Amino acid sequence: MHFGPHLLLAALEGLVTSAVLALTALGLSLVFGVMRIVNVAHGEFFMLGAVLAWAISTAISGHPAIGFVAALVIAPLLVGLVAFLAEWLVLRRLNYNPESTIVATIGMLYIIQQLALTFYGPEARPVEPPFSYRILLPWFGYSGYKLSVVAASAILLVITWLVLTRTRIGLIMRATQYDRETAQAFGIPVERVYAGVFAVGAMLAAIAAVLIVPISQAHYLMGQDPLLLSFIVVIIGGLGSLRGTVVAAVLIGLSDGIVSMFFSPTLAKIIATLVVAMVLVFRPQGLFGTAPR
Amino acid sequence: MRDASPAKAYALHIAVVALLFVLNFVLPDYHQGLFARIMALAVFAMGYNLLFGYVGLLSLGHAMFFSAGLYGAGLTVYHLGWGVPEAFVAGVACGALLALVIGLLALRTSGVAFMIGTMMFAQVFYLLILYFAAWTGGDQGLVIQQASRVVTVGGDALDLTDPTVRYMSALALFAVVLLITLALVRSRFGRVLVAIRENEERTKMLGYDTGANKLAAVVASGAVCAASGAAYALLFGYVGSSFASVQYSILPLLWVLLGGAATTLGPLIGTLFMYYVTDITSGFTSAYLLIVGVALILLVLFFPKGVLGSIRQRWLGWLP
Amino acid sequence: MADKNGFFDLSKTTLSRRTALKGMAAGAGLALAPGFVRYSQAQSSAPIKIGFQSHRTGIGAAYGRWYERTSAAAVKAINDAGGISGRPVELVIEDDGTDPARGAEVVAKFAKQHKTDIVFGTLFSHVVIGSAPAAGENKIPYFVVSEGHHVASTKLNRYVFQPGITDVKSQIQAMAPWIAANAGKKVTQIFPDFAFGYDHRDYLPPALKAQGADVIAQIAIPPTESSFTKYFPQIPAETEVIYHVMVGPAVLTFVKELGEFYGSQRPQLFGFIDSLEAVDINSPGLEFLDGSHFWEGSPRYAQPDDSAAQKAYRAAVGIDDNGAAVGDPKDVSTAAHMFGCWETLYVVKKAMEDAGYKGPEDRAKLVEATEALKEFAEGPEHPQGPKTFNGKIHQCFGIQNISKVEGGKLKVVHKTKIEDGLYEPEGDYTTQAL
Amino acid sequence: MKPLLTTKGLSRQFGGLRAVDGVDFALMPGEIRAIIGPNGAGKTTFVSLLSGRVRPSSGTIVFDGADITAMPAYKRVRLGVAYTFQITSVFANLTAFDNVALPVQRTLTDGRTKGQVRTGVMAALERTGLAERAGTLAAHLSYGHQRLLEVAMGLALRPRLLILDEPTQGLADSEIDNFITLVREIAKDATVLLIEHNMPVVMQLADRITVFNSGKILAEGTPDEIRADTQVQDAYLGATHG
Repeated sequence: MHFGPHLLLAALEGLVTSAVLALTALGLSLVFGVMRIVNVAHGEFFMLGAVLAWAISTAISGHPAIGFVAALVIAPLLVGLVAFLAEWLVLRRLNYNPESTIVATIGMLYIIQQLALTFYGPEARPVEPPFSYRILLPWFGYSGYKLSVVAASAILLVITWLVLTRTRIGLIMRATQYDRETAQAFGIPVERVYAGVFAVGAMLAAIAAVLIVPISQAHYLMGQDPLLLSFIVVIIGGLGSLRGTVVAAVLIGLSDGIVSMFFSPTLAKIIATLVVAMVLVFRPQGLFGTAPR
Repeated sequence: MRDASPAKAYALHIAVVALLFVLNFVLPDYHQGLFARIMALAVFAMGYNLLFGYVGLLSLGHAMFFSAGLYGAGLTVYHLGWGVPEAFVAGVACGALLALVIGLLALRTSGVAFMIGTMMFAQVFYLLILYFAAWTGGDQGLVIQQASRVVTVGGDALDLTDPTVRYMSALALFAVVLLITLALVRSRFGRVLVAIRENEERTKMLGYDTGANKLAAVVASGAVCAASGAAYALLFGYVGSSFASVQYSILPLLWVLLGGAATTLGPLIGTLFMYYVTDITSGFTSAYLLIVGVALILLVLFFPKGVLGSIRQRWLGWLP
Repeated sequence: MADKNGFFDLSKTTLSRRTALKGMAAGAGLALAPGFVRYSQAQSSAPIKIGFQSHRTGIGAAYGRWYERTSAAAVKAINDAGGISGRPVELVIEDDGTDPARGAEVVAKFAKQHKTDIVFGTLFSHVVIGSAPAAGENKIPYFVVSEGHHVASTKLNRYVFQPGITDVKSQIQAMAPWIAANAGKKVTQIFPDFAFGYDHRDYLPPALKAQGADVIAQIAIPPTESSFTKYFPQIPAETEVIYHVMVGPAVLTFVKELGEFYGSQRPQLFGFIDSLEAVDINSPGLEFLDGSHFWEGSPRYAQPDDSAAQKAYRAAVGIDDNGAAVGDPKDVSTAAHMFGCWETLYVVKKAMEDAGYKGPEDRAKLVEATEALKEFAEGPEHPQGPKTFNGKIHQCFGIQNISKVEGGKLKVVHKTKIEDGLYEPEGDYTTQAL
Repeated sequence: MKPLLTTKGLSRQFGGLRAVDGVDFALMPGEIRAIIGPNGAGKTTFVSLLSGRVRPSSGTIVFDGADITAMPAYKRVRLGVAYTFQITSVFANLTAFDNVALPVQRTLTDGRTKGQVRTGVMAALERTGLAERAGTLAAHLSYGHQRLLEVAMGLALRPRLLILDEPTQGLADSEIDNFITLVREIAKDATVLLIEHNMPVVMQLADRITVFNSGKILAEGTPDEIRADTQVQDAYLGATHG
């Protein structure tokens, strides 16, 4: 294939990766930014979203779009509920101690993974896309659904941004993120904010997962890669910066696709990872963080 | 408090080593073998604890130091036909060298960025193992044949695959690292490391080059973890990329947090605990991960500082 | 499963090491404990215990579940027919987590705690290779159903056998003539960038060369990959056949994306069914595979010419004509590999009876008896087909099936001969000490 | 006599704010110098520049004849520039003994025996009156004792220049008297530079006073001269006394 079309394809693929990654990472970034805890179980909320999407869409007969839309609504709500309960029952009692929460969320990771294996099984199962339109370009065909994922993700990101910047809830969250004690002094129910943020963070991951299952299947071990990539995105983008998270997701998604044009696949992975690591090392505050004094 | 009871602390550690020695003769066969593994891996946890517990640097990339030792020892035996002692030294040297390079880069960052940075370097290391599969055996790994795992000491051939020899070798490494750790944390260097964990800025203003101290800690930690990896390769005869995966970076963190960060014996207790919870529960249910998960959460709820950390806080303040 | 957890049950310890403690207080206390004396060798009616190393969790769990079902069916069939040398067979199952380190621990647990007679099972090659040293050190025969070339490469040790499934090197060699003759001469390979893929990378080009065809490109996909479209432009335009072999949960994505990329204007496709084991061939997005060909060890779908043995085997294991669990059409089996568990257990039976196996002290005899085996005739014990066995490299060789996807089913269109897959042995395990 | 420390055109900007603006400053060996000035005058930034915690935007710092402008903080400490923090920053989870042992072991260059560290630590603790509390965790000390521990740590570095940033903040009157005695004693073998808000303390202790305002030196002189300076009265003293 010629260079131009090849680049186009790599860019399209990169965009799809970026779109899903941005949503997942945004969830992690919220939890990370507001609650100051590292949620190792974040990838499992992603997985849970995908698995529930399969369960819901197969339970509903009729046109695949009906099942898919139902999954898109119900799966994130259920995942949010699970996260809310986990926060309520465990994290709160740990007083959000950074080290304890790491162990606790590793525990959650095991529990969620095992429950998925027991009740869902070890197979990879596909979810039918709501529509399957193949866009025929002069050089290759491309999935129309993939492009719609990019659009859906963009819309969701804009909505999140509006909620964070233009609403009272967003203000409360930002205030809590800025200074927990002061927020408390101003009568903000910090505990409820934390529970809400943890649930919303998990829901964002679940939404991303529902969007991606028609492309890649639901599998009980699918949570690990999104977790690692989300961590990277959050740190590279700069903690608590929505703009940074999105830009970092696009950067990582695109670099993964485009570097793969020039090197053998595994070497491309090595180079892409190393490049991002070096960005991190030489700009530790992230792309959009401000340098400390 | 530091100087209140050094004798007590040393006595306790020597007693632990003596107990482990006696266990070799008492434990049922299978558990003798399992303990050998646990001791070898507890060294990994101790190396991790050195950096995480005492300096407060949370790395998510220590699998690379462990596997640097694993491959450093394994590949020199496999490809170059080196003897066990040389291979062990090669493994430790690989780990120390890698730790020096990674330390120089990753220590430019701190906090979560350090965590993610080390994780990414470890991922690169993991992919490199796969990329050079022609030498490393890739994900399948390589088997170090029994015949190459024999040490000749003063005319006697010690076969590392013999259960008692293996147990004692693991114990020897464990004991040496344990006592070195104990001496280290009680030393001036150890005091500086703790000071860096508590307040790096303040430590600088006492005239310490905290960067150099942290680098030294990373190298020491990397070397100890590599020693564990090298021992694992030579004692158990298998070298594979799964040891370089992110799972093996999380495990030592888990072991240390369970046993008690910044306690000398915590890593052993944490490793022991995780191994036995997995081993026992997997015997009667296939859903043992669930039980492991619940156990972790209960433990962290009721022993937030890990087993030994909580014991030290509540009852035995003198524990090192 | 009497001794699942015998940590404190001292009856399971051997005396050998404890003699070192003679006179020591600890030892004296223990020696007085009841049941301390080592069990005398198993009675003639005591069950033969087979340690089954299973992928219950981890990446191999989909295979593990079916390996367990097949093995349980085989054990039931063996016991119903009188067991091995008149003794019942009992499976002791431990999860290896599809992890080589845990795999080695499990082998040791079988040998030392469960005191099983042999160890058996497992598919993923890194687990086999990671466990092999433990089997050798414990001198316990280790029968694997992994299809990797590692056993036959003679890089493991004398206690490891693969008598129930043909290794990949042989499979590839047997496939090559058909590919060159029927699919095309210019082949592009897509395979995972890890060891399972390397067997294909290394053995296909020479095998095709011998048939006058060429591998014109090799695309190795990193194991961490979950999306593949970006690699497809590397497929040369003149490609006539895409030879694909992928494993892991992302394979469905791979096939679907290949479909989106090419549409109906695609080259011929030849794949190893490993990509789609446990996956319904009628899953949305896989329509694209219609008309393409797959290697199958044992056919997933019932074929019109199935032997009575094949039919009985399918019924015993509980798979329907579509290769799914009876009563649950969504629970698709790993038919192309799991037959190996059934056949391996019958090989163990044969070898144990040949060796006059009584208990663990006869393990060396069992190894030699297994090495002495030459042929397995097609029949209820070997429903997949006849096999020859090379005792020097501990590997069996059988026939392979090439199936075409037609109307949402896999139809066998070609069966290879055993000779197609034979190659020069690379070593000889029998020269190693026991 | 040559000055122990001089700065030339020392400046530091934060964003658009010139926290320290072209300061020329000289400190003679053995003196006790107080820096005073209203809040936000740049006092803490100035001493942070001297100690190396903050990098200057421009200008130079010379200590004992050597240019230390680009020298990292820990090396300045080794040269003898010790800094005690404005906000108490002892190691809360370490004992008082360990807190002081850190600077003591740093300064020991020979005869590295356990006994020497112990002797050095106890000497510093005796001087600050904390000897009895050697085994107490710093977090469990009263605030006043934590301030003293801070001073003890500074002392244990055997500094040639000891910078004290608001050392009497939060101390009771009785403790302040002891503190004044302590500083006089320290000044016998070290130069002392202190930022201080408590005017009686400044007037009692300081040989000379430097007054900062808006990042610049407004005036400098003996306590009497400063008291008489009308500019200072307008900018600063007037506000407090008036």
